Amino acid sequence: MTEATILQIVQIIFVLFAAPLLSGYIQMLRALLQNRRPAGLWQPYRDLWRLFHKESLVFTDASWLFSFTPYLIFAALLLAAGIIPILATGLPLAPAADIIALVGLFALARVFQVLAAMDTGTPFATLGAHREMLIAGLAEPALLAALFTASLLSRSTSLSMIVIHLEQLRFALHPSMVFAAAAFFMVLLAENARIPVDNPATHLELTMIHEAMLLEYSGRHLALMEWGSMIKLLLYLAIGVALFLPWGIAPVSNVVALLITVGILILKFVFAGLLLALVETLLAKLRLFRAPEFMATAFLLGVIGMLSYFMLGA
Amino acid sequence: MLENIHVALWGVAILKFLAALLLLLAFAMLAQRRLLTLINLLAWQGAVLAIGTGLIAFMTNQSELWFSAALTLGLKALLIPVVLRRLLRRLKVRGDVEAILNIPLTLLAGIVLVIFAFSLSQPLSNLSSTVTRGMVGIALAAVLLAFLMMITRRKAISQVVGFLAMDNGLFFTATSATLGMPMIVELGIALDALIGFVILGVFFFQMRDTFDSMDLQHLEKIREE
Amino acid sequence: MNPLPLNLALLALLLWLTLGIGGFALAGWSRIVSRLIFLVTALNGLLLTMAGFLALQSTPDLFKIGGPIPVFPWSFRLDPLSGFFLILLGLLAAAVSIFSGSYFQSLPVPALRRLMLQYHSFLVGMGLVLLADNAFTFLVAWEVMALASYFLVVTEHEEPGNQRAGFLYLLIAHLGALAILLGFTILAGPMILQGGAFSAMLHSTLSPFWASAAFLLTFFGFAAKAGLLPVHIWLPEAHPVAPAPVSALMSGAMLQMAFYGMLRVDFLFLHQEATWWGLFILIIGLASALFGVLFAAAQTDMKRLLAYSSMENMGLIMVALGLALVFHSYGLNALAALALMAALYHALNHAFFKGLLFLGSGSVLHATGTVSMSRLGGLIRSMPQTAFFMLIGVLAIAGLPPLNGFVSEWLLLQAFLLSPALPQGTLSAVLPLAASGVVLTLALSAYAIIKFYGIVFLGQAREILHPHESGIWERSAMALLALLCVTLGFIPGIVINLLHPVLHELIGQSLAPQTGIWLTPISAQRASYSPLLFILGMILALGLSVFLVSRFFGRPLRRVKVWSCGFPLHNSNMQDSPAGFTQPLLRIFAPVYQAQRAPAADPKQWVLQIGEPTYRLVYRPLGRAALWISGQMLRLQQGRITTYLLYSFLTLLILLAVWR
Amino acid sequence: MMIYLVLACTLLGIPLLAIWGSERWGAWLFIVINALTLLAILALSARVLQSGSFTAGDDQFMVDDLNMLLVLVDGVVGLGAAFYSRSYMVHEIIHWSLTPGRMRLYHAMFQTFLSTMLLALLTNNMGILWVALEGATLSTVLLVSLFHTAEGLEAAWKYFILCGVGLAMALFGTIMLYFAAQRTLGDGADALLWTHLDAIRHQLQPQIMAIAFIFILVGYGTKVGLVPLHNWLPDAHAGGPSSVSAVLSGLLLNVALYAVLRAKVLTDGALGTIFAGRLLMGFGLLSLLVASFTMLRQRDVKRLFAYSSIEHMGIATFAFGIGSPIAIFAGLLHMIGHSLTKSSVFFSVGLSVQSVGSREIQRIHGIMKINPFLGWAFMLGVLFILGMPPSSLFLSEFLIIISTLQSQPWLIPMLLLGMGVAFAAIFPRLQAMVFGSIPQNAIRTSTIGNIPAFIQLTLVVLLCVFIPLILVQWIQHAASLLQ
Repeated sequence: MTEATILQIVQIIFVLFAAPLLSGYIQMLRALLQNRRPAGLWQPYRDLWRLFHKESLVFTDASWLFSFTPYLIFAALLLAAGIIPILATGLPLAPAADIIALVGLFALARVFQVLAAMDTGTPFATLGAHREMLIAGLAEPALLAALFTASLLSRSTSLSMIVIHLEQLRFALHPSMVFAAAAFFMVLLAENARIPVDNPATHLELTMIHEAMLLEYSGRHLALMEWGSMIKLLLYLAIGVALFLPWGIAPVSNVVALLITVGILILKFVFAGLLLALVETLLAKLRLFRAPEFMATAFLLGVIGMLSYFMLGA
Repeated sequence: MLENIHVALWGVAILKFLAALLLLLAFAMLAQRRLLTLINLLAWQGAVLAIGTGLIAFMTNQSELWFSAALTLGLKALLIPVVLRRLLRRLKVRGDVEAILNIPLTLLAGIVLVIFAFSLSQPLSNLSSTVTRGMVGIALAAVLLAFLMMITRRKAISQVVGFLAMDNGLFFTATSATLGMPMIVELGIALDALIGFVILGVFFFQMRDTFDSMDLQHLEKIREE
Repeated sequence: MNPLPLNLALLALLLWLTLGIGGFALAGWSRIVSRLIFLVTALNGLLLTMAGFLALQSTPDLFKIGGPIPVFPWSFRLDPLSGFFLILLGLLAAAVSIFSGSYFQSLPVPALRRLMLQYHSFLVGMGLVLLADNAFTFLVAWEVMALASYFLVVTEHEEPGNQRAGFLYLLIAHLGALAILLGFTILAGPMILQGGAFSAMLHSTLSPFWASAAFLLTFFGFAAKAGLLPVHIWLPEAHPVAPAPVSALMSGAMLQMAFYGMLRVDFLFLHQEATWWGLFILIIGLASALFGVLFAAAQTDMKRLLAYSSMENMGLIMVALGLALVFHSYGLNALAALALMAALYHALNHAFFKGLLFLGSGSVLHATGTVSMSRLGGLIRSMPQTAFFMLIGVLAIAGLPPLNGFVSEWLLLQAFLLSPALPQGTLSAVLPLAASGVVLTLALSAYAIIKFYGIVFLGQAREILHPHESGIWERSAMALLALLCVTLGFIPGIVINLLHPVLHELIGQSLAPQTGIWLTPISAQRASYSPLLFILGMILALGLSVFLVSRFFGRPLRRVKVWSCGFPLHNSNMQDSPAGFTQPLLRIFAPVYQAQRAPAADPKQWVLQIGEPTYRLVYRPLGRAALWISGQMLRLQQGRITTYLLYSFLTLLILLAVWR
Repeated sequence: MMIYLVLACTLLGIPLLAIWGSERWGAWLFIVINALTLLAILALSARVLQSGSFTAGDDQFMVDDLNMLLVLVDGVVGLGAAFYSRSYMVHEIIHWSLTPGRMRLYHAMFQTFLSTMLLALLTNNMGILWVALEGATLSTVLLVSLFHTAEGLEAAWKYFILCGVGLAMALFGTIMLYFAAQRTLGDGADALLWTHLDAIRHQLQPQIMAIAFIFILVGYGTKVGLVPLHNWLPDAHAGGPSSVSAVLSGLLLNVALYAVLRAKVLTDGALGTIFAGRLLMGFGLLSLLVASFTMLRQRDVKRLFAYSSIEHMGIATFAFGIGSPIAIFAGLLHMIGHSLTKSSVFFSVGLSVQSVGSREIQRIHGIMKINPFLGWAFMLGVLFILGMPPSSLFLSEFLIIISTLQSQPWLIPMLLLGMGVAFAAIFPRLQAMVFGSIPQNAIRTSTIGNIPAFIQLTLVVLLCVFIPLILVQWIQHAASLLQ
């Protein structure tokens, strides 16, 4: 039990500090692919550090929501980091929430971000807010459709259980899971404000969604937000990995197994990051009103996944 | 119910003749254009009715029928027609009655009605063993003809005449078909007829005050649209 | 047989009636009296709740008193099912009455008089609906409920709009009542002549045709009250015009009366269901939910928005109910229990958070004098506590963990994920799609409700209205409801254990008893959720991050003017208008909305008009047809006396001819 | 004995009113007379309750549960109308500048009408029944044209001619009845006594009885206002004073229907088929549908409620047509409830029209504000007419629907369509009239005039919430008379 608890804490801390590295890695890959000179793997750490030391400004009549939100988002993502089986399944926090609750958790974070944005009452923030709600609103069904496929397959909605079950029948190819994976990946792009749905790097008002909501933030608040989004990206990748490349996630056990797991995990992340970077380089940003079509495609894929589960029994 | 047949033989013959006469008069009224003649015909109907009632009174020697015969004569044959003529003069109503349906068609419809009435009353008259077989049919025919006349006339007075003619038909049914209704009932009927007639008179004057005319189209204002 | 709960409930209702009459009599004297009366009313609501709780444990008891005709008794009964809804009614009524005490104190005396009477008879009507044990009593109570609420809806009867709303409302309610009456008549058979005792309808063995007829009739009748497509039109009309506490009661409690009726009829009376009933309800429910949420997102009037969202929530409840019926019809009672639990739980949740939101909008109306979102904004600064309670309601209705809305959503989705157990292949394949439809609804409802909160409470004020924080009574009422939302969110296991008797009564089986902090409806492997652990982790992480950040980087905050990309001029009109916030949806779902632009009074402006498609598709044609027929009828009465004579002449001849 | 007392009270009133009707206390005299009549009626009904039905005046008069019930209603509504007419006419006299003569006429004719109603109900002789109904027509004709307006005159004329012709048909039917009975009962007065006819109803000639019934139905049906014989009804209601409209709807239609029912009993006995029932159902349904659809476009408030009377008479007729015990019970209850409620509605309508000065529905609004008592009387009355609980019309319609669903379920859609349309037609108009702002130059009418309405509505509520057992058995027994 204590071992499990330790493992739990280890996992959270791992996520916490690996997240900037991951996004640094992806930024580096994108730079290389677009043959620019990369800023280096550690750039995100430097950014966060600098932001934390800046003083953070709050607009005059900001409500408590505004300065409370960054912490809440951060906390929500930490909790999520504890729930998702990244290093190991069957962690003590795992049964606290299944995939549905997990999606709910992300939704909670998003809702607060939107509320905070609307609190500022600036045109860009509110614009970003309703765009974000729209994208999320369309993404959620797709996401759950993808996740449902997995949970139908493994007769459970608890991530650990899914992972364990999927791991047992490793290398048995599931057509349904292929579709689900595709759907999930598209949702991942949307939810983490990546091209083609959104562009984290831009500050061009007309196109931005996620960034628009952060405009009023500065200093440590901004740092928390940014860090949060890095963690979110990592978590999504972790979920994807857990669902679609489950093998190698050990049940709570000795340290050796753990190290192996970490090794495998890092390999998976490297691969996933590469994929992400490639996609982001090859695709172009969509117009906002194309995004629904994008989401619809994702939803469709998820649904086909479910149907094929029922039709092919796998 | 009718024990002394030898009286009945000719009595019934006359009764039937009177019935036919009634029907004929009804037809005549249907065909008639001029109001005054119409009223005369009404008076004749009243007379026929009175005679019929008297005849039955004589045949079945129900004493109170005599009374009702006298009542009929006084009311239907004399009083009402006279008053109506007076009204006509007092109210200066134009003599002619413009019918909605032209006369030949009306008569045709009337004939159809008579046939219908007979066919309707056929089983009844077979049922009844009394002298009155067939009377019901004629009475019904008279009533229906009067009804038809009310439908086809445009002047208020002619409608009243039709109404009274219908009353005659009913009265004939009451007396000759059933050989006399209970006295109180007949009294009541007569009373109502009288009051009704009085009220009509009142009406006519009101009408003349309001529209100074007896035409019905003044009385066709209230409608849904 | 335990007579206590029923007597308690009847006592409470009697007390309410007397309070109403007392209020009618005393309203003139002073505000205090009415205030006091409302407080007693609230306490009485708690009494009713207690009766409900007792009823959950005890075996039901019967109570008859002589009715209009000796064979037509007024008969009452209190079983767990009624008990559950009594709890709902009691708690909501308590909170709303606390609120009303101060909300109505500015009313002129005559209006207050009438209101006291109508308000209380509305409560009594709802209570009687739950206690009624024969068709006759039920229908009388049903109509009383409708009438009382009608009078409440038209309280401000000067505006013609309100009259229209009232008419639509009462008309549909009346038609619904007729349909219910027919349904009961079919169900009870000859027993209807004894007033149609519910005991006579139990497990009625009807031929499939008549069973389906009864089902459809009763469903239509109750749907008319529940505001499902397409008989929902009264709902968005009536809710906004009623005073806020009344809307809270209507939306929170009265709509659930329809749900109660469906449960009683579909599970207890119509014993052997056909599968398509469940599917039928499910489809209607899903359609209503999507329709409701789409139009909720498009509204610019706070209460209209909430009304449409009520429609959406009823739709979700119907989805759960339909799913339960489907499972039940295949004998999968365990799964039916799960779906039904979701429905019941959501009914409870909706009562509380929707009540909370309506009360809140009432406070906003009092503070600012308007509920039109395009004039509001930034209220969180002037009425922070109201804003806080509203936030809880908003998070709850958006179905976010760890609040109560999420629990029912979670249960519902779990139920959907069990559909592979169905023997019928295509059915089990299609149902998960419905699940994703539900998810879409929830996501969009989050969209709508965020708009609601963000536009009204956040951002800059769009007009200068000098709002003020709402009164202590109003706030405490909202606090109570918020507390209920939180509680239902945190300890679902306990609540579910409480509700077992209801499920037992309905389908003879219930979920496995929940243990400790865990919510595991089927099995721990299958799915588990622990709000307490969840919130604990949340608080821990939150505290940690706050502590560390402020410990190491805790420089004081600096207040500055809002930046907004450095635009020089920045005023409140530059933020999203309520219509603007919905613009993406309007664009995506344009065919559904059929929105039209119309020039506004200000030539520089446009107003966006969003009509009810059901008017265009259903009601206008119906109305035109009826008017056409009546036009034909009017021709009968065309004024010529000779024609009239002809009518009777022909009638006579035809009758004679036909008889021959 | 009691019967004579009742008839004496009401008949003696006529000359008194004809003499003193125009005095200031004439109205009070009117009230007192009807109060006495009601007392006599109560005594009579008490007698009937303990000793059952009996006849008097060598069988010329008869009381049984059925007509006693209606007599009782007549008494109540009559008194109500008398009381109402006092405060109502005060305004009308000024508005129409009615001469004393006209007032005498008004009171005398009103009283005549009321007494003919009682006579029609209490007599045992189908002939006298006819005479009384004819008398009722004649007396009300003058009431309808009381104001000497062109409209009133036309209405009265139509009323007179149509009902006159109708009653002529009824007379023919009555004669046929006599003709049929003659052969078993022999000549003379006995052959028209209902009790005797009822005793031998199985031996009456079927063919003749059928014709007789058709004529009686068409005849009295005209007075009941069955479509398509109804055309006089809205005009007459609109033309006359509201006090008269109230009794026309409340009493005359009931009594006419009563006559039809008496004939139906005999016909059923003679034919032993559902011939009569079929006819009643058909006419009832037709009236219900036509009337409710007509209301949908009605602009005149009095015509609106006149049509609603047609509709309700249609419902009741339909119920009697069904003929199952529960349906007949419901039909009777519906008749009673309707005459109590509808008369009170006409009371309110009259006062509303006075206070606004127009019969056009668009012009009438804000009654609730002009005079809350009037507003609530109006509101409740109409809601009760629409069959909202706790009105006895709810109960009766409830029973009618369920009995229909059990005997002929396929008529249910028609029935509901009619009721639904009627609701959709009346209710928005009610709202528009009761609610809203006060129109210009609206005057506040007397509050006392609303007392009868409230009393009658209370009775209606009692008839739904709690009918005393004794009354129930009474109605049930009355219904059994119509089997």
